[in-house]
Amino acid sequence: MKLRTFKGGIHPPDNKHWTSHKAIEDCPLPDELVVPLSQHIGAPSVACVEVGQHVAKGQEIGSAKGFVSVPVHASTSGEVVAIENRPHPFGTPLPAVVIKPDGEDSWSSNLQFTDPGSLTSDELIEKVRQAGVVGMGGAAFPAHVKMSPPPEKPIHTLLFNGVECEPYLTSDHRMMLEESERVLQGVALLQYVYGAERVVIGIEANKPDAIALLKKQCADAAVEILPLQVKYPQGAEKQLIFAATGREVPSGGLPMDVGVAVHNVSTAAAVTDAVMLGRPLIERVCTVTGPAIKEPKNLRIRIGMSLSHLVEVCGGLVEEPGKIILGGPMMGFTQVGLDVPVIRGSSGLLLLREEDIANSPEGPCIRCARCVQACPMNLMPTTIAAYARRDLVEETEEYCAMDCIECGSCSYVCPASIPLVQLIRHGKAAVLAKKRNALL
Amino acid sequence: MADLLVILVSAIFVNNFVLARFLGICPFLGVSKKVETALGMGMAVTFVMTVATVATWFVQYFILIPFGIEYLQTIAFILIIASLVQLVEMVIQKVSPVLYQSLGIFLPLITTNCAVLGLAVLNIQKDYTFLEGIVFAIGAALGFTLALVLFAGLRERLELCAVPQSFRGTAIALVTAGLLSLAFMGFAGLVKG
Amino acid sequence: MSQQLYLSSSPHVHSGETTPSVMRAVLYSLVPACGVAVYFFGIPALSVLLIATLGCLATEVVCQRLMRQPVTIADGSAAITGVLLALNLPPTSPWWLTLLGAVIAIAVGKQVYGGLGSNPFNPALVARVVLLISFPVQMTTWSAPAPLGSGLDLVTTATPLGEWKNAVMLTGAMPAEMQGSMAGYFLGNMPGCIGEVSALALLLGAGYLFYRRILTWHIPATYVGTVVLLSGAFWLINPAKYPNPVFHLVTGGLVLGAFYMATDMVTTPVSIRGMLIFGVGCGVLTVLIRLFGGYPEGVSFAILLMNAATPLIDRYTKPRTFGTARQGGSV
Amino acid sequence: MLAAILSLGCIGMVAAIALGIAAKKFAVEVDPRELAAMEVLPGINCGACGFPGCAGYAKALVTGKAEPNLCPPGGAELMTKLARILGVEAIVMARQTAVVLCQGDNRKAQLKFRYLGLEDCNAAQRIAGGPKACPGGCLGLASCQRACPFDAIEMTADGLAVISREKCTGCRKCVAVCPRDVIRMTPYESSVHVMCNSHDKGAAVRKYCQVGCIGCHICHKTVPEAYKLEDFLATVVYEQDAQAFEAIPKCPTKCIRDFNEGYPEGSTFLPINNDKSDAA
Repeated sequence: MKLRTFKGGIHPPDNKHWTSHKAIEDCPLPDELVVPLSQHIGAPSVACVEVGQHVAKGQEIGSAKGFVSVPVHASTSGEVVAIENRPHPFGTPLPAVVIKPDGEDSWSSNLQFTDPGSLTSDELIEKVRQAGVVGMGGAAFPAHVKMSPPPEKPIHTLLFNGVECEPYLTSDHRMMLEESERVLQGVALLQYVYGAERVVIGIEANKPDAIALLKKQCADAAVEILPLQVKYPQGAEKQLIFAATGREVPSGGLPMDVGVAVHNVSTAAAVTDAVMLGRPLIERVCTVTGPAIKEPKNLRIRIGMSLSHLVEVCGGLVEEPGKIILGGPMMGFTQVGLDVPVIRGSSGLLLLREEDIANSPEGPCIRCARCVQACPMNLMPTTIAAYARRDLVEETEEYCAMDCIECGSCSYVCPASIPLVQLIRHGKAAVLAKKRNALL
Repeated sequence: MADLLVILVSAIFVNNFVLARFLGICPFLGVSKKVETALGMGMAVTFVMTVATVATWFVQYFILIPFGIEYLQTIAFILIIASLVQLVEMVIQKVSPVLYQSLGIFLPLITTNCAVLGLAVLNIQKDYTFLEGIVFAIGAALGFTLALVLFAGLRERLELCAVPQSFRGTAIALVTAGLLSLAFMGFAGLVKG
Repeated sequence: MSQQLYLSSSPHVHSGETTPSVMRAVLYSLVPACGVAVYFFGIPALSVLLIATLGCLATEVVCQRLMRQPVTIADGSAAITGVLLALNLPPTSPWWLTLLGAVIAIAVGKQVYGGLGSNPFNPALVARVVLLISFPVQMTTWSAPAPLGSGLDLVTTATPLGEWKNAVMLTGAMPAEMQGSMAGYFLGNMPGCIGEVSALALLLGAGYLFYRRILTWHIPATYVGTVVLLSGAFWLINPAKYPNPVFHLVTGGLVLGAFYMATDMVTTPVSIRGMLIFGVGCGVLTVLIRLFGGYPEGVSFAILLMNAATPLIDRYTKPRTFGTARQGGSV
Repeated sequence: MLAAILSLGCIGMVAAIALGIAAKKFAVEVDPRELAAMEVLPGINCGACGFPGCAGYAKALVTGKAEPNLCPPGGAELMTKLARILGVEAIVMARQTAVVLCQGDNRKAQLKFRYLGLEDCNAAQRIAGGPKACPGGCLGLASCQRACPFDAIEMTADGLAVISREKCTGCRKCVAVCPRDVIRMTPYESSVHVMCNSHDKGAAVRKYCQVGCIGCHICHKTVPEAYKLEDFLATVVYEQDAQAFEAIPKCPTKCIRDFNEGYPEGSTFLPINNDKSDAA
């Protein structure tokens, strides 16, 4: 049978063999943890502890500001030594709480086990919010917001994203293999919240072990394990929904417009911790990999550990890295240094050597149409980019720049090495600016 | 019927007014920066050409020939065409200000447009009947529109190209027009027009 | 240390396929066709190939120097234009004609528009058509193949398409007997342009390009398909006058045109629907010009005309964006 | 002969009558002042007036929605012309000129990292805040140069934007496009500027830039009314800057520049020499 997928897409070398067979290792605590106050999409949290104060593991140290926001918690017990601007994965220094671990690593006494059967779905969502659970695929959108769709948009299909289509990354893969119970528990909890009729876990066919394991464990439950064709960006929300349900999320719309909600499998595990144990999201699995790393590993890391600590745990560097990327090579963000901390959305740390960097000079577009055929959103990247470069805002919008999901497929295939994604982002910013001005 | 088809095809492709007869170059270069305006201009020319053919045909056969003053053909035709274009201009200005703005100063250009005058004169020279004349006019106008729209498409694309500074604008437009005309020579001999 | 780090927008990996690598692949794919041409036409064909290629490279250098732009002959696009131009010339064309063609192709066809990627018309075809109209005698003097080692000299004769056209013009019917056989035409044993002769060699090269995913099926398939259907229809109506579709396929420049000229990326549409329209348009125009036009061969004109229509085709065949309504239906 | 005259005359008459009727029937009212205003407006559609293009401004003028002093490229001369057309008193707007408040080119200021990608300041700014270590300095990727409709901005060989005081019309397009807010509008008469836009502490500025303002207060102490300091950055108080030039030789980082004496290093623009010593 032909596996389900979407139209377009690319097949980059996945390079997962470096870590896909390696069990998750606990990362030892460093001397200092820098927990940034903005780790999610939405308003940053506000510090609610003082310098010199002792905090317990899991204690709230930054409180949420507004609905689309979540609290931030101490990743270990220790003393708050500073609250100041520190280097941040977003590029510029941002407020962070600096904790000096006391070595006890003792949980806050407020956290307790709850029987989920005794909770209403609203109480359950509140627990998820308090635990600071965000989407762990990379975008870090607060999970409780997603879990509260308006009543006129009922969710009939709940979709779990175990695709992990980004090359190099294996953290979700290992989660599904080693912590399948936590994941499935979260799946059940989320199904309870949404009241969805159909529950699907989508997994790319290059993880047969995870597919087999989950199939076995879900044999009696009404959870469907859906193997998907190996193709990037199979894990992009809209493409995953199309593959699983055959529905297209309307342009400018959200998954709930077609009655679907999508969560990452790691998010499901975090929901389990939050609801059953009352434990906030203070750790995650992160794949530390790349040609510049001596011993690539899947690490269970605490939020706030510095990249240099992760590198050290993985045996150090082979040579000076040319590029430091948080996330995968297709959509991850380059970092200005190794003093940056990991945050809730950091699914991987990829270090490339200078020779691995794609750095051929930009040439003129030869209209080869590879980008058009690779685009999973069916756009004409080269045309949008040409308009965006000339700041022709109306034409940029007319060619549907705003529908671009910035997956990078077009830039990947472009033989002229045109920074298509960057140009389209540039164009999108111009379109948004124009819309803002029109409102004024 | 077959004759009419031959006249039509010949006027559109084989003896395209712009690309084979080289008539009406001024609006061809002037109003071909955008496909929309090119289409508008094509419509305007189609309308003017058809009406002008009707008017000049009547003037030729009911005034100039009966009175034996065929030598006044050119001046009479110009007079009629000029008034007609003025009329069209006024109507467009009132009915569609947007079209008027985009056609801008080029509408008056049809006034002294050699394509319209050339059509009227050719029509008489070829001894076309009234019906043939109208078909010829429509064919010529469609050919003009086709050339104009194709050319506008090319020029829109050139806007996004790295044309060297010294060739930008009219220079590259003329080179392109030449190449387009070369391509149209492939139609030569397709029908005896 | 951090000052040595590279930062950039995502994505951070690349397929490795670059413009020069694409161009190199196209050049490799043309090797069999050039080889067959040299086999059948000998040294004259080789010299046309060399003059055209070197002429194009030299013109590119001169133009870019004059315009104070970086010289980009290393990307291979000028060399391709040169080879394709040579394949579109008769093997007997004099050196000055070939050189003039090379200068026109690069200077007028490409560099005035700003070089690679900007030209609306296929440069090699621009040169061929300019030469065909300016020097009809030299451009239509064909010679029968004289395979290497056969000891024959090149003898002036007519191409199969020309043979047919002359007969139709004079008698209104097919010539009683054509000089060559269909199989001979397919292998390349017929008079014609350097690159027109062997459909087989061209298809071999095209196969390599398909394998490298540089060619897609859309334009060649629709182009050839349309020619077969349309010429087949005419053949069925009047087999005494019109040649059969196979004749159309193996003679003239159809294979060269459909697989190499009409698939030039720069001058053809980028959307799939656009490519299909482009192919059909080329096919229709080719058959019309071949059967009814003044010129025996219509491939060059057909492709140039469709090149002219490419911006319009692109404009009106924008692919349907994911998540927007299909025409006349809902998402 | 007679037939010729008569028939042509008749054709002419018929045409004239038809046109006359059409002119009445399809008449379109256009305010003649709008056309006159369009005539004198520069026609570059820069949008500095806040209306869509010069035509939009002309329409707004005659309908009383706009004052005649909103066109910086036209300057005072245009204002009086417009005022005359509209028949109102002109309120003359002082001429303003845009200045890049930075001299930290790629040799004088440090980079945080090597930037790969689009040569555009806004695009670069989105990558970790731009490659320049200084958060306020000129990125040197020429976005302002491309935005300038008057060719008034040049990029030096070392990547610094410099604006010609003479060519600048004050249309503010560069100000709008600059992601780092380093281009400021200043009165044309004021030629002395503090060429820095970094609000970091002096020690930090010293680390990444040889010519940045370190907030040492010396200029303020020398000419108190002409300089003010905020967040470790001195700026000229343009309302009372007559003596500002006195502080120039005292600045330890050579951060204050009189554009009448010369443009930043690497610029090909030449100052217009009006001798300051006479005025003083």
